[in-house]
Amino acid sequence: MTEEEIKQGLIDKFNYLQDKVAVKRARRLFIEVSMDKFGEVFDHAVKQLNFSMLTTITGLDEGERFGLIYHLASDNGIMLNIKTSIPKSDPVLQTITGYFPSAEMYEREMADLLGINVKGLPEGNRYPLPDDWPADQHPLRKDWKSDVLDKKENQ
Amino acid sequence: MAEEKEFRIPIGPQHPALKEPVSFTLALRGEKIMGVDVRLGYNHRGIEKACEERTYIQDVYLVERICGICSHAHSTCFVQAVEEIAGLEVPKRALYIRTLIGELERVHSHLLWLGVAAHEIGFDTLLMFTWRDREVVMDVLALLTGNRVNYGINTIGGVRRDIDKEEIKEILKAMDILEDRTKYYIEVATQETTVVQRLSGVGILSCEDALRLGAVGPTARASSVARDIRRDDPYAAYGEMKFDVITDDHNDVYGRAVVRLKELLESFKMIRQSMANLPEGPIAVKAPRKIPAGEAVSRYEAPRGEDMHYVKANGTDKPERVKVRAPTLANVQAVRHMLRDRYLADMPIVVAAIDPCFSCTDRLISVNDMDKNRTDTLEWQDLRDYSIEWYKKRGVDFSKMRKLK
Amino acid sequence: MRFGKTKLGKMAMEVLKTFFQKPITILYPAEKIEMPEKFRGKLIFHPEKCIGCQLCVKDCPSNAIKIKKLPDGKFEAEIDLDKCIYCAQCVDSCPKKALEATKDVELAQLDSNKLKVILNAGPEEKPQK
Amino acid sequence: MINALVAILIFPGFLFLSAFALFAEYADRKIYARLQNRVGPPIFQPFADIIKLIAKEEIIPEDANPQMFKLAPLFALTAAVTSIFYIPMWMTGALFSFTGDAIVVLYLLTIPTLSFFIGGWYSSSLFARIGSVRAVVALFSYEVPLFMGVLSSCMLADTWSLSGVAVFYEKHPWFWLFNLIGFGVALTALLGKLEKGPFDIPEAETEIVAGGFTEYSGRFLAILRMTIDMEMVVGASLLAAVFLPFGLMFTPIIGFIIYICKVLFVVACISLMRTVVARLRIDQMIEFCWKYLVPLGMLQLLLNFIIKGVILK
Repeated sequence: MTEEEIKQGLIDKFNYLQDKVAVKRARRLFIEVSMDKFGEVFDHAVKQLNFSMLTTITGLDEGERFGLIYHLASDNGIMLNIKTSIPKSDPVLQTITGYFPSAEMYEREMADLLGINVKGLPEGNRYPLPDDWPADQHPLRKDWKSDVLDKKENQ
Repeated sequence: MAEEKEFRIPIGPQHPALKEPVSFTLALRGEKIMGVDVRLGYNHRGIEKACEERTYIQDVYLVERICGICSHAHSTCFVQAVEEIAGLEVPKRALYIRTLIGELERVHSHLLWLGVAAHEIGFDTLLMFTWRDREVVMDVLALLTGNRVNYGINTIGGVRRDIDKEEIKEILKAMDILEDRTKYYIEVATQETTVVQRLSGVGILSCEDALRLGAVGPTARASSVARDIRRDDPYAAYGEMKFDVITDDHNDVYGRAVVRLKELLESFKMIRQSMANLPEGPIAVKAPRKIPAGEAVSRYEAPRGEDMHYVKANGTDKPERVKVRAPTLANVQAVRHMLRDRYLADMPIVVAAIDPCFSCTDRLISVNDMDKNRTDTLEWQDLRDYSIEWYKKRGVDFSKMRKLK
Repeated sequence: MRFGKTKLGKMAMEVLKTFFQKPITILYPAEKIEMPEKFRGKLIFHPEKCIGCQLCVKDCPSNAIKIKKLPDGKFEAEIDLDKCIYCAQCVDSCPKKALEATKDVELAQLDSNKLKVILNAGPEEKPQK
Repeated sequence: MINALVAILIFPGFLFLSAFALFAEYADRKIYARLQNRVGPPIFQPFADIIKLIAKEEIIPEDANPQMFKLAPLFALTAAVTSIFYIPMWMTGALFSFTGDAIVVLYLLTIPTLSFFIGGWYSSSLFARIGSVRAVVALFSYEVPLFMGVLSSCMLADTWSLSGVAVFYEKHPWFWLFNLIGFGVALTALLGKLEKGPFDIPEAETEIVAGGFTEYSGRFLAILRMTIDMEMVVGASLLAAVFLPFGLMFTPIIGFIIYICKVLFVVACISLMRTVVARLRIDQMIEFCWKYLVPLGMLQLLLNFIIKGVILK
């Protein structure tokens, strides 16, 4: 299954992906898809195209929306990066621990650092910020500056 | 059987078994571990946020200090992503030198792991021997790159130091010494009764669990998951290297030890190959200060597993976003599974078997005063003043020592 | 002694052989170890070569170096050994090779002020013409 | 009365024993280091450690039981010191001896382990509690082989008094060669008692910090360290007296030097054994002791029965 075949397969199955699939270089596939269609594309990629390993989930702060990239890897080294975005006003996301239990840590990291609230995340310790970190501070947001905390402390 | 009260014992964040802070809370019944709950994040230093405020050249050194033992892994991974975005054509000789330093770092990291694992099972003699022989590879690295740990050999567009004839002779001499020492350690690890007894049957991770929990690197390869980024997604000069991926079907800590030791032999083979056909030519190409907009994902087979960097550039000289996924984060999930219904005595060796690599944290202790019966936290400075006062009362005055910053 | 496939005390011979060899550890403060030639230790500064372009200040990952212009036209480098991570990026970035890394790695100080080192053509160093 | 007091407090008693204990610890650590290609500590290192510990502030945990916490180390120390008087060191007769003092010495050697348990249990820290329970669990595995080894040699000499054993071997000089299996069994079991080598499970620093001694600091830790060193000297001289009973008939001076060499030989064996093997788990230790040491001990007993019946009749 070379990159071209995968690309062609995806386009045939989901026609709304017409010009959204790009092969950047050998073994790298980038897909842009909207949040509502993300579920079925992700399911197809994991189940049929056997991308059996989730490397990680990257969260981006893009002005008034949150960008999310799911990095999936298959056994022969091909990497499929599915890019979606959710509005910053209500940053809600479905968990994928059903497919990959290890996604729990990556989703918890996004919840802490970007303030995305992930539905269906199993109960557990906070990662990576300490417990006494103020709940409304999300360090990876562009508008967050590190001295915000110092000002809050010496009020 | 009456419901025995479970005995919750905290291991960490400061504990002799853990070289770096992570906190496991084990629910024990007698000596059997019933449940494990992991608390990470003690070493979170906001590297990803810091990368966004520095230029690409400064980021190379910042990313290199994510982890002490696999510093070259992180810096090569980052530099490859930036070169891909900028479309730089890295000279072949630089790729060979990067592969050489990468394999030397794998040798140094695996020998270090063997010593730490031996210490965890109380076999300090093997620790002393392995760390004595590790000095050979550390000296070679210091000779080549100018530093024993954070080599700083990478720069955007190539490498910063070249290798000349005598250094190649030094490397090959070191490889012969290390090869027969490694062969001896394989014998010890596979034949010494107490070592075999302490390692086999411990920390079981079956093949399906390894795939389901997303284990990477030697931990996965010891459960016969044949995944190795150097072969599947070759980078640097691994495309032209002939080596085979070591897998083992013991699914336990013994298998991981055997996989890591045999990987050492593969590394020696690769280092000799890279030295044999080291191409001539420049070692770096001029890199622009401002990287054009774009994004790239780069993967690297670090000694502990697959290390991934995602870099997004926005045309300025500072990256828009750098995402780092260290191999240990993937293996921590597997530790919880492996520790269930094992003995407490196995906890250190199971945790050490995934070769965790977190990093250091700041110093703060909480002391509750008996008489004033309130808990106050002592910052490093107050701890220092308290100890000076305590010794002054006993006639030894340290206060003349100037206060450190 | 053999226990099934494994041997108890496999390292006995090696350990006894080591007993009669010279120990490999040295008593550090008394005996010293020489760092290899190209080791990146403390920096030295050649003020006469410096043209004050501040490239090293821009590229320093932990902004540990400051270049100040002296009234007599020369330049003076102030390096904070506490912040410096000895990556020698400044040595590479400097177009005029005014900075150089030495092998000196024993830089511990009791007093933190001694860590701020001012390198210039001081009176004792005659500025070579 | 006076020379009994001098004997107890000064010469073969507390002062000599503590000096010899510190020297034995130095010898153990130096051999251990040289076997691992390291330089090893200077000769005054153990003495410096003890002085440093005595100078340090001792912290008693808040909800620990102060009396038990303070008394446990003292019990252990006194038991270790009193047991040296019944062991014949360089003359065939020990300082005090009565029939059955072999049993008394063996029980005196058990008291330190029990007081470590009490100290660990009453220091109310999780690690100390687990460490002390492990110390007692290990007690059941190495105690029987140790008793078997020592008593099989006494049984050959047909007397329960250690001095009697020394007298018997003086009359039959080459008989101690029959006890070599017993010597091996007792030496391995002694490793368990001293919590060294493969059996240092109760204070396995990578699992439970320092086991029973986790909460101890300052003077109490100094006493505990001294007790373990003295236990090593007492155990080694017990094995020397029972298994290597030669060199007792010469003048006291040469006898004394031979005694010191015998004890240092046993300490060297202990160091070699603890260098070469990794630490076992508690279940593996019990399994090893009951599957291999006890049968060997029985074999030794059987051998002695045959010798006693056939040759000595």
